[in-house]
Parts: sequence; C-alpha cells; structure tokens
Amino acid sequence: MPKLTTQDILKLIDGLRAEGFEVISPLRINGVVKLAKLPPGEAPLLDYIRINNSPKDFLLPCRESLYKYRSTATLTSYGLKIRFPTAEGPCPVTIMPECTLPKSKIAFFGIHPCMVNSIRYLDKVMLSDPADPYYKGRRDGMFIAVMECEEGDDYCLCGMLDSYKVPAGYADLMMRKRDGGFLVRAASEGGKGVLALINKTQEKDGVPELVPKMKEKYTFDSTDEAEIDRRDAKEYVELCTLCAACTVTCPTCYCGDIEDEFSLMDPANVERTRLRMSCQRKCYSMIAGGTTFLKTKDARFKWRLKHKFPFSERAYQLKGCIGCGNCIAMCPARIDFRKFLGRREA
Amino acid sequence: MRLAFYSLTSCEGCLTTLITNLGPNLESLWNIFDIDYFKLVREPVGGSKVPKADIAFVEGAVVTNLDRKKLLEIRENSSFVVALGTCASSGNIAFTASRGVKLKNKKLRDVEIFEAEPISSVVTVDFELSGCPVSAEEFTDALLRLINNIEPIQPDYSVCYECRTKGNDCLLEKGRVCLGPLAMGGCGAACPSVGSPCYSCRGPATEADLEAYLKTLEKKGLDKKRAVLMLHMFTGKKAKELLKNGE
Amino acid sequence: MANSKEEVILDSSELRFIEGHGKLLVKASGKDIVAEFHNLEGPRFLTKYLQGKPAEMAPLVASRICGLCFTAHSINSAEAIEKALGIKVSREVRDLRNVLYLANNLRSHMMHLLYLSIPPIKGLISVLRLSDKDVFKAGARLLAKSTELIEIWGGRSVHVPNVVVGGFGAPMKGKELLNSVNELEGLLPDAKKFVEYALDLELPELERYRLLAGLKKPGFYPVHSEDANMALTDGSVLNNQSYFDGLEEVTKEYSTSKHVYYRKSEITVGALSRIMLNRNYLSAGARKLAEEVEWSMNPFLIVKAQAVEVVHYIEELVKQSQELSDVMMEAHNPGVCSTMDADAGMACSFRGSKGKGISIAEAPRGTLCHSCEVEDGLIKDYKVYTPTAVNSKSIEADAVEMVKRFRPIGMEKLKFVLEDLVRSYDPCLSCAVSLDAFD
Amino acid sequence: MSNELNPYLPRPANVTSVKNESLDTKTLRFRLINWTAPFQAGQFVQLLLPGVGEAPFCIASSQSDPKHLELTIMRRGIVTTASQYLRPGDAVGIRGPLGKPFPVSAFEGKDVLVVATGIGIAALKSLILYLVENRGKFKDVTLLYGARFPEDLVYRDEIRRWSEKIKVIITLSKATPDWAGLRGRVTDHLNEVELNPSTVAAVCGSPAVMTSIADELVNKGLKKENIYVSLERHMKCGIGKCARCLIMGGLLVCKDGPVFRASEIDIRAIGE
Ligand SMILES: Cc1cc2nc3c(=O)[nH]c(=O)nc-3n(C[C@H](O)[C@H](O)[C@H](O)COP(=O)(O)OP(=O)(O)OC[C@H]3O[C@@H](n4cnc5c(N)ncnc54)[C@H](O)[C@@H]3O)c2cc1C
Ligand code: SF4
Ligand code: SF4
Ligand code: SF4
Repeated sequence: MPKLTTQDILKLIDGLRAEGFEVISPLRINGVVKLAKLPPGEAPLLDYIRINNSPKDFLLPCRESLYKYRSTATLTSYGLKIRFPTAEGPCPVTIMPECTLPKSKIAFFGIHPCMVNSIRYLDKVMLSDPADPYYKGRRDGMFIAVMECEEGDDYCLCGMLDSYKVPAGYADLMMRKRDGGFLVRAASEGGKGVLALINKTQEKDGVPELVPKMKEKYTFDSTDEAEIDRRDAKEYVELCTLCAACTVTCPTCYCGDIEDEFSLMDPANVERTRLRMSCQRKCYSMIAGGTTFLKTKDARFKWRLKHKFPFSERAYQLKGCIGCGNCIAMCPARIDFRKFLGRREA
Repeated sequence: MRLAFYSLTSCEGCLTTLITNLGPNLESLWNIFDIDYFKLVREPVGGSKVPKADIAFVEGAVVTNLDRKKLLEIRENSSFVVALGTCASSGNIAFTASRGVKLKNKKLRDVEIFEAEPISSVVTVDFELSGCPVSAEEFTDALLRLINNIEPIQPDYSVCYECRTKGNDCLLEKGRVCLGPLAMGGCGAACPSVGSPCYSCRGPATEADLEAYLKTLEKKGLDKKRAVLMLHMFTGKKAKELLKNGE
Repeated sequence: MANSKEEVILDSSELRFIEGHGKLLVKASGKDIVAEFHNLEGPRFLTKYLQGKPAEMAPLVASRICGLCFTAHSINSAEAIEKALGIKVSREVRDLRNVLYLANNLRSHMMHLLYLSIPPIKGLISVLRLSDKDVFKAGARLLAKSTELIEIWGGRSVHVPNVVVGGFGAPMKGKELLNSVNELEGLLPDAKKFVEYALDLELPELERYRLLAGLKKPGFYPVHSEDANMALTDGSVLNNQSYFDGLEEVTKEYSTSKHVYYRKSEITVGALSRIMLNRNYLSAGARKLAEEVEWSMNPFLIVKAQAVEVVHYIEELVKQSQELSDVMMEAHNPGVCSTMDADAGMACSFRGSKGKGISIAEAPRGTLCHSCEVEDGLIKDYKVYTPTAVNSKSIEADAVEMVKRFRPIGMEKLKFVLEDLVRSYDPCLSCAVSLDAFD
Repeated sequence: MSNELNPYLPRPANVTSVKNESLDTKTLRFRLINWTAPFQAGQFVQLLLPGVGEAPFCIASSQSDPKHLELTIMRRGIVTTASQYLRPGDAVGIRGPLGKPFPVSAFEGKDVLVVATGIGIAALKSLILYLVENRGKFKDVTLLYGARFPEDLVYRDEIRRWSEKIKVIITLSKATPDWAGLRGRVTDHLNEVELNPSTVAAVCGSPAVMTSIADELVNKGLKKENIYVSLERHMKCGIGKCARCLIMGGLLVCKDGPVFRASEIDIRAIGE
C-alpha cells in the first residue's frame, strides 16, 4: 500500500475538485470536530475519533425546499388574505409547482466506516421505491474516501454491530494510519483514477482487516420488538429531558417534516420545505385532535430503538444503528441504550 | 387588516428587532397592512393613542399604573392581542427582581409601581411570542398564519435540539450550567453557539422536565442552585410555575 | 412643590418618537418658567437584580437595559466587572471591543436619525412617508448593515451573547466579518447622501451656555478606550475616577429617572459634546463634513453631530477592522479573544475575588458609566449612570430658554419644536430609569 | 418536472361540487385536470390546499371513475378547516393514489362486514361502493355504522340507496330522545350480525374504538387475517420517506397501509 504525505493528500483533493467534486471532510472548527466543506488549501483532519455531525447533514439537509408554487394569497384592500374563506369568488389559479432538483457531486474525504454504513442505510430508505429525487440528486456520483478506524472511544459500538466493515461499493479509497502517516489503497475504478494523479500505484498485497478496538464491550441479548416492549425502560430514561440530541446527531435518523413556508415580501409565493423531525418531539406522533401516540419518555426511547433495530431489519434487512455512539456521547444525561439492550462484558 | 405595535415597560429591543431585521420588508408590511401605531416608527395623528386594531402586538411587562391603564385600553380596542417577547409573556427579569424589593416609596407624582407581571396577568392574551428579543422570523410566520385564520405554532423542541443541529459542543460537557434542555427552542441556539450558556430567555419548552434536568446536573456534578437561579432570570412567572410543578 | 399660582402652559402629553415613555411639562409661576422632563417608564429592577448574582451574569443583564445600545451596556458592564476582579483582557480584546462599540454607535445613530428624529423635524408621522425615498433607502441599508455587523460579531442582532466577562465567548467569524465590513465601505456613498440630507435640515437657533463633557484622548476620537480621560469644555481634564466621583444624583418626584449632576451643576454629554471636544480627530471624510457646520452650543445641532459621526464611525470601522484583520482571522486561537478559560466553570474562577470597577465609555447618547462592587465572585453593588440622566437637567433648562425666547409664536406651534428639542438629545428613557428614584 | 420523477409534486385539480354532510363534515368532489388517478378501494391521496398545507384523506368515491375523486373531510386542524371554505372552481393539488387498497378479490364469495364509527366511514366508502356495485360477487354484506349524535351521521342519501342492496345497521351512542333507531356503541350490536369463521371484516374509526371492535370480532370467532383495519397517523410525505406514520412492527401506514390485516399488526397497537 502506498504511503501518503500531506502533500499527496492535498493533491488528491485538488484532483477531486478538478473533477467537479465538492470535498467534505472532518475539520476542527472552533475546537469542534465536524464534517464541513473543505476550504481550498486546507488539509482535512484525519486523526480523530468522533465527529459532531454526520454525512446526513449533506445528503438530507436540515431544511430544504421541495418546490415552490403560487398560492391563492392575494393582496386585497383589507390586507393580505390567503383565499380561504373565498369571499371573492372561486379561485382561478391552478397549482403549478416549480422545482429544481439538486445536482451535486459530493466527495466525503476521511469519514470512518460507521459513517459509510450510515450512507448505505440512508440509501436503502431514500432510494427504495419510489426514490426520493432530492436525495438521489445529491447522492449520485458520490466519492467516498474512507479513513479506517483503529480504536473507538467509550461510546463506540461498531465492534458489536460489525459496522466497521465497509460494504461493497461504498468506498473509492481506503486509508489507514501507519507510522504517523497514512496508507492508501484504491477500492474502485474511480479510486484508482484519483490515485494515479499522485503517481502512486497499487501494490497487490492482501490487506488485513482492521477491527477497531472497543473500549467497552456489550452483548445484546435480543433486539426483537417484543423484547424491547417487555423490558422496563423507566430507570434508563429517568434523566432524559427529551432534548432530542440523540436523534439530531444520529447519522441514520431520517424522520422528516414538510411544511408550507411563506414570506412577507411575497406571500403569494409558497415554498414547500422539508425539515428534520425527531421521534423525541411531541408533534412527531400527534394527529389531528391532539392524540399523541408516543406520550412518555420511555415510549419514545423504545420507539427510537425499535426504529433502529427491529423495524429497520424488517423493512430494509439492515440495522438502523451503525454503532457510532453519537446518541450516547451527545446526550446530556448519557443515556446509554447499550445498557438497556444488553449486558456489559468484563 | 389593521395592526398596532405597543410598548409597555421594556427595553424596546423587541420592536427594534422587528424594525431592523425586517429591513426592507418593513415597508412591505406597510403596504399590506393598515398600521396606525407602531412605537418608534409611526405615531398616531391626533385622537387616541390606542387606535382600533385587528391584531395588537404588545411588548413589555406591566409594572406601572400607566402600563396597566394602557394595556386595558389596548385590550378594549384590539380583537387579537399578541404578547411580543419575554417581558410581555413572562415578565422577564423584572418579574423575579421586583419581588422582595423593599422601597420606601412606590408612588411618584404620576407613576406608581407594582410587582412586574406579564401582560397575561392583566388581560386575556391570544397568543404569545417568546424571546428576548423575539425572532423576526417567528413574528412573520405567526403574522402570516394569524391573518389566514391559522393558529400559529410554538416550537415544541428545546434549545439543545437546535444547538446539536448546528453541531456545537455541549457546554454541560465543559462543566458549565446551560438551560438548553429545558428551554423552548426557536432562537437558533444563539447563545450556546457563541459559547455562552442558554438562560432560557424564551421560557420553558413544551415538555420541559425539570426533575430529569436537575438529576442530570447532579450526575455531572454541576451546580443545581445555579440552574434554578438562571431559570428564574428570564422565565419569570413561567419559571415559578415550572418549579412549583417540579417540586 | 405645587404652588397655587403655578399654571401649566405646555403639556406634551406622551412624547412621540422616543425610546420609552415620557412627557415634557412647562409651567409658569409668576414670571418664572419651570420645565419638567418626566420619565414615565417603569423600572425593571435590573441593577437590583444583579445584587448577589454571579459576576459573569452582569453583561447579560445589563444588556437588557436598552434595546438600542445594548452592546454598549454589555461591554461597559463586562469591563466594569473585569476591573473589579482584576482581570486583564488582552489588547486584542480591547481593540475588538472598540470596533464593536463603533458598530453599536453607528447602528444606534442610524436608528435614531432615521426613525426617530428626522421624520418629526420634517413634520411626518413616519419615516415611511419621507418624500425622498432614496434617503430612506440609503438609511435603511446602513441600518441593516450595521445590524448585520453586530449580529455576526455578537451572535445575535439584539442583546449580543458573545460579549462576556473576560473577552468574547466564541472566536470571531473573522472572514465573514471582514467581508461585511468591506461591504460597509461600499455603503459610504449611501451614508454621505443620508448625512448630507441631515446636515441640510433647518433647525431652530437656541444657544445656551453650559459645560459639555466627553472622553478625550490626544490623537483619538475616543469611543471606548480604557485610558481616555474625561474633558470638559472649560478646559479641565480629569481622570475617569474623579469624573465618576463627581457625579451625584438628585431625585425628582415627577420622574422615574434621577437627574445626574456633575459637581452639583449641569453638564451635557453626547454627540455634540464629542464633536466640540474632539472635532480635530474625526476621520478625514467626517472632518470635511464637520467643517460645513457652524458648531455652537445649540442642542438642536446634536442631530447634525450624530450625522457627522455616522460617517466617522463607518470610516473608523473600516480602518480599524483592516488593522485588526490578522487578529480577526485567527479564528482557531480562542486565547486571543478571551482571557478566560472557557472550559472551566467561570463562576468558580471568581471565587474569593473582590474589588470595585468602573467603566466609562462614549455610548451613542453620551458618556455611559457602569460601576460595580464584587465580593466573592458575587455582585454586591451595581450602578449605572446613563447619559440621559445626565442630560435631563439640560433638557429642562433648554426647554425653559426656548419658551422664554419663542413664547410669542404660540404654545401650539412651540409644542412641536419643544418635542424636537427633547428628541435632539436622543434620550433613552428605558435606560435612564432608576429604582433609587423611589427611595 | 413530471410527477413520475418527483413523487412530491402535486397535480392540479378543481373542486366541482361541495356537499354538506354534517355540521363539520363536507364531501368535496374534484375533477383532475389532464390526468387520472386509477385507484382501488381503500387508497388515499394527499390534498394540498395552496398556502395552507397538505393532509391525507381516503378516497371516498367509486373506483370506476378515475377522473374524479371525492373526499369526505371533517374539520379538525389547519387543512381540514380551510377545506371547509372550498367552493366549486377552486384549485387544489392532489398527490396519489397512495397506499395499499383492500384486497377485494379475497372478499369474493364470503360474508362481508363493514364496521365504521364516526368519520371512519369516509375511509370505507370506496369499499362499500365497490361491494354495492359488485353485489353479486359476495355473500351477505352488512354495514354497521356508529356515530354519537344524529347530526353526526354522514352519507344519509347514499346509505338509503345502499340499504336496498346490503344490510345496514346504524347505532348512536348519544342519541336524542326522538331517535327511533338503535342506541349504544357498535360493539353492542355485533350480535345482530351473523358471523361465521370465514366472514371478512373491514373496520375504521377512532384508534381506541378500532381496538375494541377488532378484539370483539376475534372473540366472536373471526380469523385475525380476515379483519382489515384502516389506520390514521401523522403523515407528511406519503411515500415512506419521512417515517412519521411508522407503526408497531415497523410498518408504514402510507406504504404498507393504510389498510392492514389485524394479523399483521398487534391489535392493541392500533390504539397506541
Ligand atoms: C391515511 C389517512 C386517511 C385519512 N382519511 C381521512 C378522511 O377520509 N377524512 C377525514 O376527515 N380525515 C382523514 N384522515 C385524517 C386527516 O388526515 C387529518 O384530520 C388531517 O391530517 C388533519 O390535518 P389538519 O391540517 O387539519 O390538522 P393539523 O392542523 O395538521 O393538525 C394535526 C395535529 O398535529 C398537530 N400539528 C400539526 N402540525 C404541527 C407542527 N408543525 N408542530 C406541532 N404540532 C403540529 C396539531 O396540533 C394537530 O393536533 C386520514 C388520515 C390518514 C393518515
Ligand atoms: S442509534 Fe446511536 S449509536 Fe446507533 S447510529 Fe444512531 S447515534 Fe449511532
Ligand atoms: S423581551 Fe427583552 S428584548 Fe424584548 S423588550 Fe423585553 S428586555 Fe427588551
Ligand atoms: S450547550 Fe446547552 S443547548 Fe447546547 S446541547 Fe448543551 S445543554 Fe443543550
């Protein structure tokens, strides 16, 4: 495996940019490690354990406009009125939504295998029939340079979910640390092409699998729906404040909301916007009339786990949890679902 | 549609926020609505200082006899009253600060002062927009919904939700007391995003769980008393209610 | 006290276009004319609230004193606390604060000129009725820009959370800020247009001698700088401490704010005083504009002084930001921006410390003093002397003078001119309220 | 941009007629402009009111006419309130048909029981119409319809017409003294229907009521896989991307439902 110098990395990135990729990589911004657009000339941060956000922020943004349309809002002498009730007779306008689908080429540079698995999960959800065209527009033609992970922190659990394994077709470059530098190998044709830019050829040696060390080991007895329902979560969620940090930072939480947004400047133009939602929020399960299906903290906690495990396994034959541990690390109360689902090993 | 914007005892930061943040939209506000009174921007000509309005936005807490009188007049002349900002919706710092203050004299020649109250203690309030100051976006959204007979929505998420969405590091982890988990979101986590803890200036979140929050602080070895102190600062009357339910 | 012979000859009822609620009453008793400037705004108990609270809460609470010049209050308050605790902030922090102060003053002036003082001088009920739409647009753009600066810097457009004891909460967004400042430079033509409009206003003549006061520092047009002295127009220059010690408050039974005297007599602070004292140190463009005006001790000229300062603030902002661009760009080094270790609980680091601190700066409306006493990390005493309280006496004296001179034109007409007079001082009644007025 | 490529885009439709069903419920008829919606009984659409928002409604008309749709809407929130003010000619947007229908071919040759409470009957109307139109294919067909007050009863004219072909039982839980018909809840009157182990039931109503009906039917010997329920959840995208309508078992009401067999889901889950 060829070794990379910082110079090489910058060259690789320039090569990607030249091919029209928007390079996104881990960076330290104001002391916080997160994925962000890499400014030209700057080197990505490759030696890190945890990032505060995840690829979903770029594939499924917090707020995105689905389409715009002209509403029946009109300015009348009485002020502005969206035409319900229609006092002025029938509304003549037909709805003609206008939308432009995003088209971007994203290159994730230096994300860990768990995050790669999160992209695979989002793919399963968003590209299953009917495919989400907005997601697809961003996702198509993506380039992924994986930074393999040697050791997790207290909250990582990819070791027990096997999500340190990069699924086939989800990596173009594979990088790992070695002697203070980085080794790199191409994992796809695209990857080979980029590696050729720095004149480093692929040696044909077998690469041993790198299994990240877990600081804490747990075994899950069962993640069946019935089992989750049977267990008492009260003691685990006692400290939960329903702040929803767990779902916000989870790389696979994709629940959404869609709303009409108006502007005062031009109230007749409405923008239909997709926003993020969280099962920890009250309005997630509220239906008209105020009936809320997930009323209590433990119901919402269990719901999150059920969505991650049994529900996802049933719908997509894939676990929704990729073992990054963000939901534990980012929770102010450190609510640890590993303890609820399994037993800690000595 | 007639709008009016009033100010009681306050810093007038909420109206200023609307004026500066709406920017050029302020003019379109004028083109769309009849605004007979807008403190700082448009003064009424002659006649009453409290013109008839369909929606009245009231900023500020009720502290003086003059506030009280004005507020009653506003209620009488407006079909829909919206509390604008934390002063109006919970009494703000003045609520807590004015309690237990011993003054020799509470009455000057024209002005008499009382313990500060949110406007809902004096009149019926139809909707509350929280925040110190209010968010101009939320105001616009609420206004557009109101005039279409749609009930405006209060955010049902906490400040943490937005803080984490922005990818910030949590201040609690750094050993600082932050009210984010308890506070109603909608401000875009302005304070934690610049490293200052949240003081819950928008009041408690819909499902604020004080007990769990205090236990979290305990687990982290953080000062609970300080959290209660912080909670009292902006949230005024609402903090009082929250603490009462929590205990 | 109420005299049976006293007769109210003018009652402005609620003053229009003014921050807070107040009124002006002019009475005649015999030959004497007396004016009363009433503050009718209620107290919000902010300084009282601070007593016994952790020191680092001060900037946050002080900010709520005013919704127009909140940045000034936050910075003054942070500085007063720092002095009380013996915290030395870095040079960079001081410089950056000075620049932020410039932005604050610019914003406040624009708000006051555009929305509050110019429309009524023109006899309008709102700036939106201004016949010269370009002037309004130019002004609105400037106001929006200055607000944007404060927002990028302070973390929010009103009540900035980024100003904290010890420096700044989070490192600057250097690039964004510099871009914004550069755009501000592009607005200079707008500013000139607006300022010229303001300088063309026809204003009444009302010269009356009194002492003017403001910060003075050779070679500078000081706004916020720790080592500037106070100067009076009689030539005396004193250090901050002795100016502060010379301040004394007087309670009036008609006003919720107290009147502040300096050594038992009236002084005037504000834009006009600054121009009179430091005109030579204005930036080039502003100095040129200033030369066109015949300056005198006419309070109506405060409006023009503010207009000149608008140009000065813009030019200074651009200049100082460029000088500081290295500091601003160093976003990755939080140490530059705060002497506090942000990661350590601040309250703890103040334990055991005690002391007194005073901070004096040129806020938009004039010299603003915050003073505090801290013991064991908790605030023991907190006092704020606002420019409006200092100017109250002058406002009353000017009103009397005005009525004396112009009574023949009729009280109905005079009423509007008197309102303009009060507004010239750019009084902020919310700031000026003092709970002590009730003691 | 065509709707085949972007399932989020609504297609245009006009209101052609409005019928008052009860105080807070109206049936709106829509004409689809230059498109058709071939649907099957039980499916739903997303109705977009311009400038107000979108909400899901079951199609309440016969599947034999894919150019027109009828929706029966009860006033409950933002969209439903605004929809009360629609008038003929008004423009709306429609996405659909969405969801899985009732597998009517599996009903053939069997006794069919349709149980509806309240506005739930709107979700079952297309099924009832199908049963009535194809009456010969089924054995006994019964509609058991419960409401609270007499004013709440909808589809009065239709029910009169249907009752010529199928058996209709109506019961009111809060009947006024002048009400001549049955009183009590639907569960109280299940006895009046002849049930056998092969009877197929279709149920829709408020969550808690549906649970008790399904329970009761199972007690009476019906097979769980022969009981169909139509569920309601907070729904946004309608195509399985927002996970708002996720229910127990990991099923999505929009894609896997709204019609479910009681054997697919936990009956108690209906009401939770
Ligand atoms: C498959 C299906 C078929 C249906 N068929 C019919 C039918 O045929 N006829 C019929 O009458 N109804 C039917 N419904 C129910 C109908 O969809 C609801 O009544 C409708 O969605 C209500 O919409 P609304 O905009 O009026 O209510 P909303 O105003 O959206 O209210 C919904 C609830 O959610 C809350 N809420 C909404 N948005 C927010 C937010 N952003 N934040 C916080 N809380 C929020 C509200 O408080 C309220 O409690 C069906 C539902 C489904 C799922
Ligand atoms: S559930 Fe928790 S550990 Fe699993 S992917 Fe989400 S954030 Fe990571
Ligand atoms: S809520 Fe805050 S910003 Fe608004 S008026 Fe009150 S103190 Fe000022
Ligand atoms: S810093 Fe405050 S608001 Fe942000 S996540 Fe932590 S507790 Fe929540």
